Amino acid sequence: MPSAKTSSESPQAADPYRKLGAAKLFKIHELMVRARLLEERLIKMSKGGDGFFWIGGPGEEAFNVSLGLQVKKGRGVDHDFLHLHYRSSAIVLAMGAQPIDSLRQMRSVATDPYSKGRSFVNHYAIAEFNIVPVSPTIETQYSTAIGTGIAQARAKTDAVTIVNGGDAGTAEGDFHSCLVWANRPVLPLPILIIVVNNGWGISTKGETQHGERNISDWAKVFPGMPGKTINGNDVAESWGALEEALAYVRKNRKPYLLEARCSRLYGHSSSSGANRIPEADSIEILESAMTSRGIAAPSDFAKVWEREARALDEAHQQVKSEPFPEGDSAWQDVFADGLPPSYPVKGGS
Amino acid sequence: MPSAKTSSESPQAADPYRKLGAAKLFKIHELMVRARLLEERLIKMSKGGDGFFWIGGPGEEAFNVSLGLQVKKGRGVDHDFLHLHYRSSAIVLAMGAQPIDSLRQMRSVATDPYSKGRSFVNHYAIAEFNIVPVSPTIETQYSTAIGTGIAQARAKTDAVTIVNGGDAGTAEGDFHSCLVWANRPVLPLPILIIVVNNGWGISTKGETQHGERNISDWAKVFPGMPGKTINGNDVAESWGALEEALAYVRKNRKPYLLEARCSRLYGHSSSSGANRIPEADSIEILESAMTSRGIAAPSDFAKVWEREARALDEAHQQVKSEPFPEGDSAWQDVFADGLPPSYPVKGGS
Amino acid sequence: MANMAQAIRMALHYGEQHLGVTEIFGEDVGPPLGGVFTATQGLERSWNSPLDERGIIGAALGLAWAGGRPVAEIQFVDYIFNVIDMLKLAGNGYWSSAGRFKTPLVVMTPTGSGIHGSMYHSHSFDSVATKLHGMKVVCPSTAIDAYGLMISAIKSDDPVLFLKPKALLRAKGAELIPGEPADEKVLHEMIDAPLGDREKWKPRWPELTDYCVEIGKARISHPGSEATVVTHGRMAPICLEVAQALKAAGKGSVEVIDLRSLIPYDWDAIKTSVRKTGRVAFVNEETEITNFGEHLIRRLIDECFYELAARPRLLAGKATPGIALSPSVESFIQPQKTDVERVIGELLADPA
Amino acid sequence: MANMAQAIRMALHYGEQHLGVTEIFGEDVGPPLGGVFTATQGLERSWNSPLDERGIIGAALGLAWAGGRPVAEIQFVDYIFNVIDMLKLAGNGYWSSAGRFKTPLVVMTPTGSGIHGSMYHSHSFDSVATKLHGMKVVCPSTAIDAYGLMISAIKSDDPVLFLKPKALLRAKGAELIPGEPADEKVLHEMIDAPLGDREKWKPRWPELTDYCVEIGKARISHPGSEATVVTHGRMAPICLEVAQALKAAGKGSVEVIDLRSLIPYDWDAIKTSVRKTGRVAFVNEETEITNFGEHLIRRLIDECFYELAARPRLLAGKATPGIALSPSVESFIQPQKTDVERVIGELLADPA
Ligand SMILES: Cc1ncc(C[n+]2csc(CCOP(=O)(O)OP(=O)(O)O)c2C)c(N)n1
Ligand SMILES: Cc1ncc(C[n+]2csc(CCOP(=O)(O)OP(=O)(O)O)c2C)c(N)n1
Ligand SMILES: [Mg+2]
Ligand SMILES: [Mg+2]
Repeated sequence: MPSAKTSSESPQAADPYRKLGAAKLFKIHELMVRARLLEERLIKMSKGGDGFFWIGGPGEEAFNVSLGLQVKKGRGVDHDFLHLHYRSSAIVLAMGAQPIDSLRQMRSVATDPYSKGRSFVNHYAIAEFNIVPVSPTIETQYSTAIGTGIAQARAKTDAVTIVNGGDAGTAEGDFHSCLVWANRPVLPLPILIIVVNNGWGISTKGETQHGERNISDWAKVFPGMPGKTINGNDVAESWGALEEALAYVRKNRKPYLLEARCSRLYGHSSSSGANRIPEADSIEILESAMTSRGIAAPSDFAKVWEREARALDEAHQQVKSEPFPEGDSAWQDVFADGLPPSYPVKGGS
Repeated sequence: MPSAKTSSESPQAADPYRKLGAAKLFKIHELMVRARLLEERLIKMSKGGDGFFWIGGPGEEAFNVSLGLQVKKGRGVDHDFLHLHYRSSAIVLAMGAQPIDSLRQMRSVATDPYSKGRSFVNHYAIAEFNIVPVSPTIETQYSTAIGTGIAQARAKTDAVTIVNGGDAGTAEGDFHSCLVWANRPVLPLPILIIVVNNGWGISTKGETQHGERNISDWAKVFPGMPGKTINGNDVAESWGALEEALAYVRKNRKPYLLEARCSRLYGHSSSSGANRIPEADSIEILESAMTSRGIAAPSDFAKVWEREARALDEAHQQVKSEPFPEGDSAWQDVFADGLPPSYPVKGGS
Repeated sequence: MANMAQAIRMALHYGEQHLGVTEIFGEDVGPPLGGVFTATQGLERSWNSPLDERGIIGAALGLAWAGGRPVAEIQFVDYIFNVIDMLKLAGNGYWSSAGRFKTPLVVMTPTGSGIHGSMYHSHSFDSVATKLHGMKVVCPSTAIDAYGLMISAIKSDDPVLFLKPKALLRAKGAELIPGEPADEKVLHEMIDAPLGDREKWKPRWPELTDYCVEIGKARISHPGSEATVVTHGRMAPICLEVAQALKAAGKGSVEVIDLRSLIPYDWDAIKTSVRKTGRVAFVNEETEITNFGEHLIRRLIDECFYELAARPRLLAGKATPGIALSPSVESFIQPQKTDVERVIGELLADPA
Repeated sequence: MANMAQAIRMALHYGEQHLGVTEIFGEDVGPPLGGVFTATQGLERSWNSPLDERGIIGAALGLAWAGGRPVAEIQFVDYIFNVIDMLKLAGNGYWSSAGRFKTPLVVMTPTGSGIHGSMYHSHSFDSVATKLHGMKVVCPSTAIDAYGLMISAIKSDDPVLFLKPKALLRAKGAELIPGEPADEKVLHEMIDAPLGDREKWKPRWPELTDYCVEIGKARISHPGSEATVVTHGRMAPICLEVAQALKAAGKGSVEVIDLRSLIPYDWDAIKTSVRKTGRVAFVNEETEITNFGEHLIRRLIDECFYELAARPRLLAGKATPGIALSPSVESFIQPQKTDVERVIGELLADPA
């Protein structure tokens, strides 16, 4: 009988870290380290003149890797669509993207597969993964998410749309549009609406501008819409919350609002110095959780950090040897059917 | 002692209509009739070629007159600011505007004080009453309300900002902006946020597009923010709700969200025919409430309808005798300090 | 003959039947109304959206990225100005993604003046539209061109902004649309929704065919040899009338070029005609400061300065803060037939 | 000398002290940052807004209607495109209200390229800005002009869009601002916030004076007799350098007109200079399709066609969907000094 069952469940088994299991924890750890080292390398490049502006996601690894690993990855409406922003590197790496491609975008070399040297680093566009073009315009991804959400609401599939962005951006009307459209009675949308709350918009403290107790409280407007706020610096909590939220959206074909509280470990961007800030570090938290449970020894982690650093060194060497784009590459990709012969191309007379 | 006091209160005194008192009810009735007859005249003019497009507020008289009479009327931050839309005629008449000026705007004669024949009817701009220019762009008034709200939050005054608009428009981001800014922890704003819910956006039923049970549920996002939904076709209920809401905002200098359910008695506009629609009629409701209580006899009402109709006939005759604007009046009011001598004015070569 | 609204409706029907259009949406686009100008009446895939332009364009972008060919409407171009940023995303998505993401969507919206629309139903949009680089922009002036351009727009893998001249949407065409019944009453019976209750109404569609007007190709609506008029939209039929009248009166041979597409525009057609006539006027109804016609004049100066027999002209709207409801003021602000007559007259009379 | 960011800051300080400016706001405009380019550091009335451009412009409109003189910032002009509708309301409010409501507000925003800003920190806005009829538009290229134009903008009863060239905000002026200490280190000590903790920091402001640059008046930054260059913003100092070099090398006498104001623009200054030189190039960094310089060329063709010794030129940006981060691609798309040299060279060499 149930009571027996419950009591038979050992405290160990109830522990969310043990539930995840050693293999998965090591996998997650490796990806978090990869993401962290990548961002730190990008910062170095930005400061060292090997590229320009940096913006990225150090601090969000626990939540973002947990998300990336649970995405139904692929192309087309039968796979999840992702509408991301500029702090999403760990999501994309967890899905299988290669760090070298981010180095390419940072150095804006011709081989940058995401933008041909046109966009800032961490502005992804990966058709094979349904990762739609990351736009620098804050919050517009919450409006474009409506469209892939509609396509998936029409299709017979369990695939969903996932949108993420920051806390300050929720002041924009696009966040409102996403909530209203996702809850349309005639066609609710299967969208996991994520807000990563790091407490800041550049230099502006969230609590000075936002009267909501939790950003997830916006779900209260819609009867039955789930809204939840979690600690996004904790792998187990993030994994569990994402598992629950994704399961809900896949099954019910309705929206779910998930707020993850995360650290912003190097400040806003290179414009604000990109120096390490004393905030909770999701990787330290994971490592101590694993060691304290005897799942791993410090030496295991050392190997990972070292291996990932070496791989990054090699990738960086490779990228330095790659050519920059030609000026007139600007004329590629203007129109899908090519540039019309009489299109003005001189920049004036 | 209180219990005695309560028990001494007769059911009569508890009746909200009696609380309002005969004099005020007659005043309200007269203004509602004036507003209704004005809108019906404007519709006639639109259909009769004595003007073009019509849009207005027949059906909203109970709520709008109750609002107009409770406005702290005047100019500057020590008086209420109103950010209205195109169904607000009864508010403006209750504040003391003259029907003839609406006929002028309908016929777009030079004497139209609100827009010099430039805008559609019911697009007011009355500086002496703090009625800021009514914009045809749905929902932008919820963003401009933020500004007068800030000015009044800074000032030592009990004056407030009042914004109103329709239900479908709440899907726009400006509604979101108003909610977020009005609840900024560093400077909450004294704004009465009104939404008149008539169940329609032109031809689109609200319940097909909006998952909120009540529009006033948007207040739930902000701890302690009052939100209320009322029957805006009923004078007593409207008056009481507005009294309570205005008192709250004046005293607490914080926002209040009030949703009024009202009829749309002639459809959306002249584009949809502007024919009478069988929905609850706020004037009939008031008249029967007054007669059933013996406050008035049908003959009292007849006199009002007749008097107001006659006044409108005279006003209309007057307006027909007034000139249309000259074409080059288009060059007035472009810049506050006049048109620069070399500004291009030829419309080309 | 079909009017422009009916022509667009038939093209959209063809699109949902044969070209994979699965979503046609916007404010009041679906039943019962079928669009404020009836351009989406009776379509299978048309639906009403929330009152939210940003959501509408966002939805179109997402649908295009998801492999669809959405057709979204902004109810009036006057209300498009809260979502220019997302139109720019539609235009630059292919470029910013290094050619990885195509954006096959159509945004259609009524443009221009001439319906006593006052300040917010009279706007033109050519200037901003032609700066959404990566976006194609079309603006028909006849029903048949509207039909052919809509089919091309749907087929295009690029985003296309389809500008519908408000004043011409109810204007009847002079040519039958392939498949259109000869008798317009028959067409009316078949595809126009009845007044009153439409619950049970279903349209009967004619057998339509795949007729395309190539995006980027102008149409010479009136051949001539002494002067060229380059125009589009509401001004196109007016320029045509004036050219016909001048010819009939033996007062001049004016070639009228109806651009039909603004981006890309048919530069070869313009250049060829101006080389022939040596005289040209550009006529559109947007305000005269930073006007698309001024771009064409500048380019003409670059490439044909020494071949011009007279200075090129622009006829456009006056740069007032808005267009007034009062007919006397609207006609003062916006170019009218008399203005076209004056400008062409001066152009023909200008001593070489 | 003060750089442009410091000059704007000093003008805003003068505004809050003497001109009734009570609200200076926008994203990261208040403490601790004081603006992404430090243009609002240390001001008494500056504050941080939510991340919401529509709320920012809405707030400015309401504040102006309530009798204030707000100065609102859009953090980068690249992010202004979700609120064009409300900028139009600012421009048309006086007209639509029959002259009953003035709109004395200033919207300032960094514009243009040249800071490796990639697709969304490199935008120009002249074309849309000059179509917000009723709105005045200024764009200084020097610190002293920025100071004087900001004071005029604050005093204006019309809405003023104040475009701050991103690439010039840290460029030092050549002239002292009235009241500015002669030693720029002293100024730095006085008004620049320290790095790190700024909790207790207070600026010490110099005694500033009421120095105005009239809106609508251009400045001849380099007199000349053989050709005219009309420019503004980021391109202005580049054109000046080229003119100085040509003069030094005895290769030509080029008059450079720095417009400073786009609406209203100083037509008399342009016309007078072109009548003198007979040759003119219009130089700006926005894309070449429907470009404000094309309006000026069109008007020049209207009024001075037969006085031109050579065809007028436009030098502008290429009409790509965006501006790329890669320096080689950005400099291909955006006009650079070598392009200015080429165009002026051709202009001077063009046989009359
Ligand atoms: C529409 C728009 N406005 C302003 C900006 C400039 N900007 C870039 S990031 C940022 C702050 C975003 O804060 P938040 O949404 O909390 O995300 P975070 O950076 O904290 O992850 C701002 C204002 C922008 N990119 N887009
Ligand atoms: C931004 C914008 N989009 C679209 C329109 C066209 N339009 C005018 S009224 C209206 C419906 C408004 O419905 P609601 O907000 O419920 O107000 P109601 O008319 O019902 O009072 C629409 C779509 C507009 N005026 N402005
Ligand atoms: Mg944040
Ligand atoms: Mg409604």
